[in-house]
Amino acid sequence: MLDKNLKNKIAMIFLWGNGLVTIVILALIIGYVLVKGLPAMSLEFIFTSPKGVTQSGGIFPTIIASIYVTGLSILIGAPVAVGAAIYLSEYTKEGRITQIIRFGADALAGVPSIVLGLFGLSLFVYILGLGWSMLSGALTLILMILPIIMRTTEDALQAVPNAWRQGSVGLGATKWQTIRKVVLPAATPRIMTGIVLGVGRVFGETAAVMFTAGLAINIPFLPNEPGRTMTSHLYLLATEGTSMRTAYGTALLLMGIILIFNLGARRLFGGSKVRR
Amino acid sequence: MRLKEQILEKVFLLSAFAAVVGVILVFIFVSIKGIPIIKSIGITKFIFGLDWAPTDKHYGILPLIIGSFIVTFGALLIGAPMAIGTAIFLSEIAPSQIKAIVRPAVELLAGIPSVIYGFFGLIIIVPLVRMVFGGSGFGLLTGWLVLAIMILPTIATISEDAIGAVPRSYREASYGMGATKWQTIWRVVLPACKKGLMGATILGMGRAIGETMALLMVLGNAPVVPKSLTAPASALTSIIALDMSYASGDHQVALFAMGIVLFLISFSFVGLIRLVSSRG
Amino acid sequence: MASENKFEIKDLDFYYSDFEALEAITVNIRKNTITAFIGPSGCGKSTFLRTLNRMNDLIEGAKVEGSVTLDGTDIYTADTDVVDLRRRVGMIFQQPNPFPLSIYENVAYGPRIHGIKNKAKLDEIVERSLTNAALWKEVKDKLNQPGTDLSGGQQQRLCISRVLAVNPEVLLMDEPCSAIDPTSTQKIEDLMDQLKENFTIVIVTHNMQQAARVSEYTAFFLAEDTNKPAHLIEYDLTDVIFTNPSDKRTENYITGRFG
Amino acid sequence: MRKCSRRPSGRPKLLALLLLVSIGTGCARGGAQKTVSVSGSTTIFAVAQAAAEEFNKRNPDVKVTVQGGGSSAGIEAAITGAGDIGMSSRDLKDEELKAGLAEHIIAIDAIAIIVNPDNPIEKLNARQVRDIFDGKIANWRQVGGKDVPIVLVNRDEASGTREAFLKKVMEGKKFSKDAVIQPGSGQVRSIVASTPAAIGYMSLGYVTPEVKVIEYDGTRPSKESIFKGKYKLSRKLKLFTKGRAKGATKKFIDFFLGDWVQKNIVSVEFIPVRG
Repeated sequence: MLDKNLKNKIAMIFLWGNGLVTIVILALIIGYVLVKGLPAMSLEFIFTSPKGVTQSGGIFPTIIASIYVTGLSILIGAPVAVGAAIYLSEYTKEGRITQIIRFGADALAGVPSIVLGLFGLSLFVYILGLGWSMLSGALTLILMILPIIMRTTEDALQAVPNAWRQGSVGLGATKWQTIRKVVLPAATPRIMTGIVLGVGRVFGETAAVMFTAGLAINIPFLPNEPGRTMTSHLYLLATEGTSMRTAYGTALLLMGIILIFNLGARRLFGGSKVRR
Repeated sequence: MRLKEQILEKVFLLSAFAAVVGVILVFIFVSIKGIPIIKSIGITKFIFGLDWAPTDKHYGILPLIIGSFIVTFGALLIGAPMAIGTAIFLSEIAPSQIKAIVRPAVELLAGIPSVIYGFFGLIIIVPLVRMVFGGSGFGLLTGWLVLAIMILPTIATISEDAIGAVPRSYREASYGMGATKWQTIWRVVLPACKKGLMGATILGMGRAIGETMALLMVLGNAPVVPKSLTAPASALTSIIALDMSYASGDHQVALFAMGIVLFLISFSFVGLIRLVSSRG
Repeated sequence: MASENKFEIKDLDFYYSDFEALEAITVNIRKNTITAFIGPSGCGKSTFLRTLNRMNDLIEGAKVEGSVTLDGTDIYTADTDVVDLRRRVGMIFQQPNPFPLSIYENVAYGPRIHGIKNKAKLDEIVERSLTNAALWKEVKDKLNQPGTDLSGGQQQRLCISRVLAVNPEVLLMDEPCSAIDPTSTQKIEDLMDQLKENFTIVIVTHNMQQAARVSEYTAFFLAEDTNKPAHLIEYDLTDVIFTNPSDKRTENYITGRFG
Repeated sequence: MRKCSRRPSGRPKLLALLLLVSIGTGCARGGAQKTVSVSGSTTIFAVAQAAAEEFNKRNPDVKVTVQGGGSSAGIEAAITGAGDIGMSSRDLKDEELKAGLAEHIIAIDAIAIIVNPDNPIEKLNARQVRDIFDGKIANWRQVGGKDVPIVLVNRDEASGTREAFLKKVMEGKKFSKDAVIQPGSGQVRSIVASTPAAIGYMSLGYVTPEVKVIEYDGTRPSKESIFKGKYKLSRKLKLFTKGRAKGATKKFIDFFLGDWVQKNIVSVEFIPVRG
């Protein structure tokens, strides 16, 4: 009996240790970026452009570029993804077609972002001649958010009780009326959660936007203009090493924005799980 | 009215196929640029060539393929047990106050962009490895550590879901017979969610093999099969990112062809997950 | 009927965090008998059952006051070996819960965790336990098939043999028949009758006929309100409870006025 | 854009978006040139970015954007027309010569060979440097230093600095493949600064006191030794345009070569060609 309890004790010590090590590593990442990044943080850092030869100063254009590509990709991608989820959950039964669609979504979610970047470079930048631009970047990123939002939206729709649908149809409502008036309103908070998670994901993407949105420090206005996102800026600063202070500041701001997105997603719909 | 309904249904059907169309488009347009490799270099020389030297027009990617897999499996070997351990800790052992803080923290960390993990690796892990093992600090070991940390939250959250899905009654039955906590975890809980844990691990593997920025920043980018743990190495992804900005001609074709290779690898991982999660 | 007491419970209070679920329970459970706990839903009878092998320890915030002794030894002391306690006091749950393992491995699970590795010995224990649970004949040719493929009633008997395999002294049964069909229920009731020769059995049941059929002693629990703690209203020989209860509330419950 | 048409609701927003996109792509090509896209050498990048900043301030009707990417990328962009100006820290290769690019020399730069400040080595001759970078010499002891393996730090192939180094130092020999490859000068510097056994090279403009510049073939790089042609590892930094520069592009190049930029920006990092 003793060795069984001893074994248990050892295992528990290991698992506690494991848990603590994980916590420490993860706290270290956040803590380090926070401590190193805070001194760089100021209104000026956020609202002015990089200055001079060393690229010190603010990072305003990169923030705008990040928001621009992210916003544009969500604007185009989210409706498609939600439409896809509506089809899967409301219009069809499990079968061959849904299997193909689901496999397609899974496969798309699994494509490495650098390959998406190659694709965007090939199709949007070269073949369609959109050049390095916000539009090329956004169109590429759509492929990234599509499976994420599809998945969360489908979960959201399926969580709506069937009785509500039957109630609505029983009153003589058409399918679309039922979806629009009953299903979608009930599922909206969770759909929004999925969209916000998608936002967080593309906001932090680097490889797919570097070759499609360009690297120019520019405040983009029209979708055909290039721009350097915060992620690309951080990468270049870190490798060029011109201004580490700015690099730390960019890392902190980037992490902060994404954490806010993800926390926001949790607030929008309390217990929902972060899905990938 | 009926017409509108029908049109809407078609619209949704089309949307539903967007992802499928997307995958096909990605494959087609990466292939268009990459397929010429067969003519210009030859598929065997490309896949099994040992020399990657674009200046000398040598485009053999075997060292990069090997690099990608060594980096991935090393990271998995370190990261997956820790992640599953963390998941067990969170779902079976941690007191609820600790759980309430750590669980969301782990989930949030799964959302942190890879360029930040790369940055963290560059300023913390690289100097650390340099201090302890000598050399430049850039290399295989550093890549393992950074990737392991990066995939940890992903594998941990999904594993925790899987462990949490094991019915409470299994645990009660086991405790009810006088099993210790560890016996219950090891003999009942883990076997019951084996499939979920495997799925999580493969997902982490997919994430690791597709990872670009973090590797680019810490791997050292030498296009050779690494000779030691601290020697610099390269992965398919990091070389694509490093060279794409300036490559032209055959070099560019080779990079797109590497994209096809990566696409096929990730595609087979997705198939593998399907296989694992559908089997009996 | 002057058999000795297996359990002696004195002034037991039970709390889920701040909520008091049981109050002032004092009762003895006699050795080698079947005792039934009856009462309406949510009256704390399952909670009480689980204090007897400290299954409630698994719930965060659970707290026990008062004393519970098994063979005269307090089971709520700091140095109680909870793991060993649960081996001695086995438990059958409402839903049959075989592990997703083969029939053989389900039964062998207990002996294995208690350190038995010898294959011949395990075979012997598995056969004996399945025989004692009246299941051997039905499954002896498919021991390697998953336990979850059996019918509900067979699954429950598999769970019983799984518990028997670790040589318990007491069997706690938490509504063991509520999720299975009448024929299987019949089999399990017959089985209980045989088992009481060697075991002390406590059964929680909703089904008063079942309590009347199988038990020798019956305890009736009741909470006045869902927010109030439950009390032990009456405890006596089953015959007495069902024919001549001394408390008006027991009579009301037995005759179906509430619950 | 094909996906937009399936958008189930919010049609006005969609129309606005389409409109915006078509305006955007419409005025990109053709019409009066209002944007100048500069890309290429990371060596020139910082200087060009600073010059563009000042230029944009003075000429609000023109927008100059500057991207890195490496010399080859810049030349490629200038040839294909993906960019207006290509920055390069190397000469054109044979196949690039045919494309009809016009060359504008904006500064002279030296490549400094750097080691860790704790390294006792003060000078290396051309042959030693070559043997170190092709892997023949793998230990500092072989050139009179401590008995430690050399940690080679090299740039990526996009780098014009690497190209120039290859041409001027390696003389047909290949770089060792075991070197750590870094995509930027900053990382080269930070590795050399923190690794006692490291050696690397970078534009003199990027050198800071964290690293030690050594004598190459008997000469230490300085403005004087470079200007007099005594230091051999120097090169010209150039801008390329497709054909002769016109319009806003010409205006920017003239500005770059003008006194103000040369004195206030170029001279911080490099040797100006004027003044």
